[in-house]
Amino acid sequence: MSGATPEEVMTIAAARTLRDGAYCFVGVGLPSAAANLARRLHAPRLVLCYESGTIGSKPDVLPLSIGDGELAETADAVVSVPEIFAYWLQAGRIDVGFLGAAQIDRFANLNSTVIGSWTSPRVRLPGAGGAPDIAAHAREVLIIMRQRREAFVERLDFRTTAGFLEGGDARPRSGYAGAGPTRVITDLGVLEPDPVTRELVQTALHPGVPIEAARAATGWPLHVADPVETTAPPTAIELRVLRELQIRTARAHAETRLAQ
Amino acid sequence: MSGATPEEVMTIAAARTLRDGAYCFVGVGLPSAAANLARRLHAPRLVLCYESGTIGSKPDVLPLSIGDGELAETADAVVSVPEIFAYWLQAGRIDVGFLGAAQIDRFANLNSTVIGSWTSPRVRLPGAGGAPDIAAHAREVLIIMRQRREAFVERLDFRTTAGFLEGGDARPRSGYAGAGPTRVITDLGVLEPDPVTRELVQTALHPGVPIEAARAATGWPLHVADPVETTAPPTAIELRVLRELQIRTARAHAETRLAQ
Amino acid sequence: MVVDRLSDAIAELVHDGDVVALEGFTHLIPFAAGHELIRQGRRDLTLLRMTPDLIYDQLIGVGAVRRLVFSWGGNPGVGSLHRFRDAVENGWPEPLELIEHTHASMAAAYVAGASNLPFGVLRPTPGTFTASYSQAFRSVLCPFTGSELTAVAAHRPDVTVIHAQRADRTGNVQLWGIIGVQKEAVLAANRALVTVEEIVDVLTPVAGGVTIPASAVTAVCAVPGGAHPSYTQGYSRRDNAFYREWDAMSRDRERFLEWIERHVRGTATHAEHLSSIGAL
Amino acid sequence: MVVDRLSDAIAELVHDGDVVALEGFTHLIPFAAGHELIRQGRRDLTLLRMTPDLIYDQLIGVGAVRRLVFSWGGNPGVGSLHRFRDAVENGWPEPLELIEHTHASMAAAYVAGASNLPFGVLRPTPGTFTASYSQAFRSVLCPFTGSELTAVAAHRPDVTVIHAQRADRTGNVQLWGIIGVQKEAVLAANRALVTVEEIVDVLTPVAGGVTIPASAVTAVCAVPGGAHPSYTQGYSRRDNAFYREWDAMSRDRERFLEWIERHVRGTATHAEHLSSIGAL
Repeated sequence: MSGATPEEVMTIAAARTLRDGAYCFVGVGLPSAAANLARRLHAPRLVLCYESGTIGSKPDVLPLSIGDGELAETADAVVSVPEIFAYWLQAGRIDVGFLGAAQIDRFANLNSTVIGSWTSPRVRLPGAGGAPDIAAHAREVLIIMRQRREAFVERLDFRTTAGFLEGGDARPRSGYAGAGPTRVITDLGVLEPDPVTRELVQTALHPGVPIEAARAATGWPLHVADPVETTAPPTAIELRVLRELQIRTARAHAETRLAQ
Repeated sequence: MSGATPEEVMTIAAARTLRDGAYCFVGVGLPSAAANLARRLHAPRLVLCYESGTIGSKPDVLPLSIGDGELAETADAVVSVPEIFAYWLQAGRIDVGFLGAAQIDRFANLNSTVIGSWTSPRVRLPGAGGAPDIAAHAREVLIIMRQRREAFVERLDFRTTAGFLEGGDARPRSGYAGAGPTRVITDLGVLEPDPVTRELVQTALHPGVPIEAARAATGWPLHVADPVETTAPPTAIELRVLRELQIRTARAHAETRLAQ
Repeated sequence: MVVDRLSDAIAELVHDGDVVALEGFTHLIPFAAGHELIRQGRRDLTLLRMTPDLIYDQLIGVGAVRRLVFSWGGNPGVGSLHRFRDAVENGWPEPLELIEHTHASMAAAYVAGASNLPFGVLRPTPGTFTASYSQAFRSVLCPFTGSELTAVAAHRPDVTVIHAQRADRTGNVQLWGIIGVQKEAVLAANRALVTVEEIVDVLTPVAGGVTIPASAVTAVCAVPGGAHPSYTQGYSRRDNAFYREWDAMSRDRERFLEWIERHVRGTATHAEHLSSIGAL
Repeated sequence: MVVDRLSDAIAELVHDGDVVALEGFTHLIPFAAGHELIRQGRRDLTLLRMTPDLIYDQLIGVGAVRRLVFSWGGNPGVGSLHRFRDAVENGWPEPLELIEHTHASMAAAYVAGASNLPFGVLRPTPGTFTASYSQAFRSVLCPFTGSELTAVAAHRPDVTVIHAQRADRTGNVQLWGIIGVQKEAVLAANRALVTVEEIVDVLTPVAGGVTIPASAVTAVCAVPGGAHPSYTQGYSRRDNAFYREWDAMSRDRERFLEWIERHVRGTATHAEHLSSIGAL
């Protein structure tokens, strides 16, 4: 485990939260890396569903996009995009939705649309994608993001996706079926919603991360669990499997050709 | 042509009305026989669509049901039942809907639900099936029925399917997209809607059928075109192709085995 | 989950009073499962099906059905369902409540159920029975155009039962040929039972094949010939003779009941049933 | 109908001011057709797409697009679409009007269009942007349960353009692998153009294959490699390097315009284009 980067610790911590056999709806990037790592460790029967309509994908390397051919070729079933969203996600057949975002607030609401105002944006982000629907309909939602002051904000610039809305029972009162975010895994530790207020509480820190670092990386007055746990350090096996996966991935996607 | 039965004349007359290349939504029985005959005569590129989801079926024998395996095996595409109704029929992609029924009225409205009252029926019929949707959404509708006083009625016992409703412009005023029934082919001749009143007019009689027979077989005061045409008699080729089809069909479906 | 005995699966999954869809569109009709419902004496069922045919005729004839939700009930290519007619016309052996749909509205209702929506939307068919039949059809306005559409309440069966070609040992199901509305019927249901021709180690891809992932299937049970007299593409042909003979067999109440006693209640398994009617 | 030259098909089917969907989900993105739109100088387009990527970045960067209707715009696995961002953030070369969807609402809008319905229905996502954005989302009540759902206006593009594996000579189209929302996008459109890798005599069935019958397709055109740098399962691999290199190439306005001049406007056909970027 020695020499694990914060990113590796985050990915491994996220992978550990996925239980074997769950149906997991994953976006590309950090969620996909964590889910594919879990599948190689404790959760070989984790069912990976991608927005492109693949159910039960078993890629050998991490996909660059949610539509990589390997996701279809290794899937139990490939369905159309309307079907994956209506018959699978909206129907409540997804156990875990796995999301990232550009901004998160204390109630785990997410922004992936815009920094600045929508009408005159400072940074235009890609947009909602499937996030609002995943966060609404998955039985629970995991969020994986780097913990930074500009990302963990007092107030979202745009509410793309619902966490616990204004907190407390606002989410169930609004009629959401899914339980909402149960865990935010960052490169510094783990945040979980308070059972009553639904405000995110720093419940764990990764090995060697001081609580001051988490506070400094959070744009609201951060509640910290007492005692705050320390994440178990990555094991040698976890780290080896993750690095092998990343090396295999880099090699597979490396074919390079000058386009100019 | 000599020796053609009224049923054969009817089937051949119906087949003649189908233009080559049209998308034709066919029910089993008389419509299917006529459509498959047309495909073997002047309309080899007629695209047969069945409610079971087959598009472009090219059966060698007449199907016993709309779900016969040969319909799928010979189709250009097989889609789900929701899809054939939503993406094909409702979307307006069907040129000709081809229907039968137990009762028809002077405005070509159809009953295939019940004889007597719905709450205490004298004869319970199979029900709507796809007929209301076919009659609503196909660009035009052909009806094939034996002309009998108990079938061509003054007043339907139940209005399963819309023809021209109360006549005149009632149908387009109700918002129907398809043009509605353009022709009713019977074992006695052909009826077509008056361009203004939309009441069915006997516009043709099959060879040798006296107009009195048509009047006697119709439960309302029948309007007859003046002059009324005489259907061209079945040609030797038409009759031979139809009979070969029926012999092949009987042979294919004949495997018999005592179940009791 | 793979279950060894159909009788166990039916006992576990289908209860008196349930709303049950045994779907199939000429192809892949789950006759074996229907017979097991008769053997176990299920009662008071609400049955859904686009095209109720002989197995529903049998269930109605033994008095297992309180209500039928359907769009077309007949013996395809042969004629009437006599037990269905006897129940509707004469209340024998019990009155049968009917909810009438069209094929399009049945399909839309299953799609809505599979999508976890309370209703489906159709273009209207004004001036027909659908326009004044609020149990099944109601009006809904498009909030963008103001135009009037027809809403149909979603089907959410307690149990859907289908027959398919095969499944793997984890319960993924594969069917092909005419696929009908079976996937939607399974996904709309709270529980799903699938009888299959065989259970295999690996489901090799098939052209035109549909896979229903294991998580949507409560129980899978190998019942070879489980669709007889319907057919299973790639495994068996339709027993057209049986459909024709059923017409005579089912006209008479006594003869029908004798047939049920002898060939359904008098047999313990589907294999015995097939053997007793000479289909094995 | 099979058309020999893509340039003829684009000239005939796509007009200035049209609503156009060039769909594809990582797989099968119709780059060749998009380049031809640039060559022919189409303007004032409303573009629909769930996942606008590089070809939309290029169309936006040359000023061909007035409005974008979309749910996620990025360079998958790489980062931002710089021309898209420049248009939205700085109005260069022209302001770009946005209509934001979610993936689920885009899909439902295509399904509604393909079904000839004016709206699709979704379970609501209250408290998000969808709740107060009446251009794309409105409330609708279930006439059976009274519960509140979200309606989304149907997509009815003037033209949909997709790339597929192959077609037969009558214009039936076959695609497989990740099929995305392409069938719905084609069926929702008034006109449809399909570029294919090859035109064959007979479309042999393929596992996982979808056939779009000829009557739904206005024109089919053989354009081998027509999805490059996207891929065509069974024919070509994704050119991941191109996607990565696009990031640098598209950051700078001048460098972008030079690339377009040299490799798109400076080439007459897709084959020439592929050769000019060294992909042949």
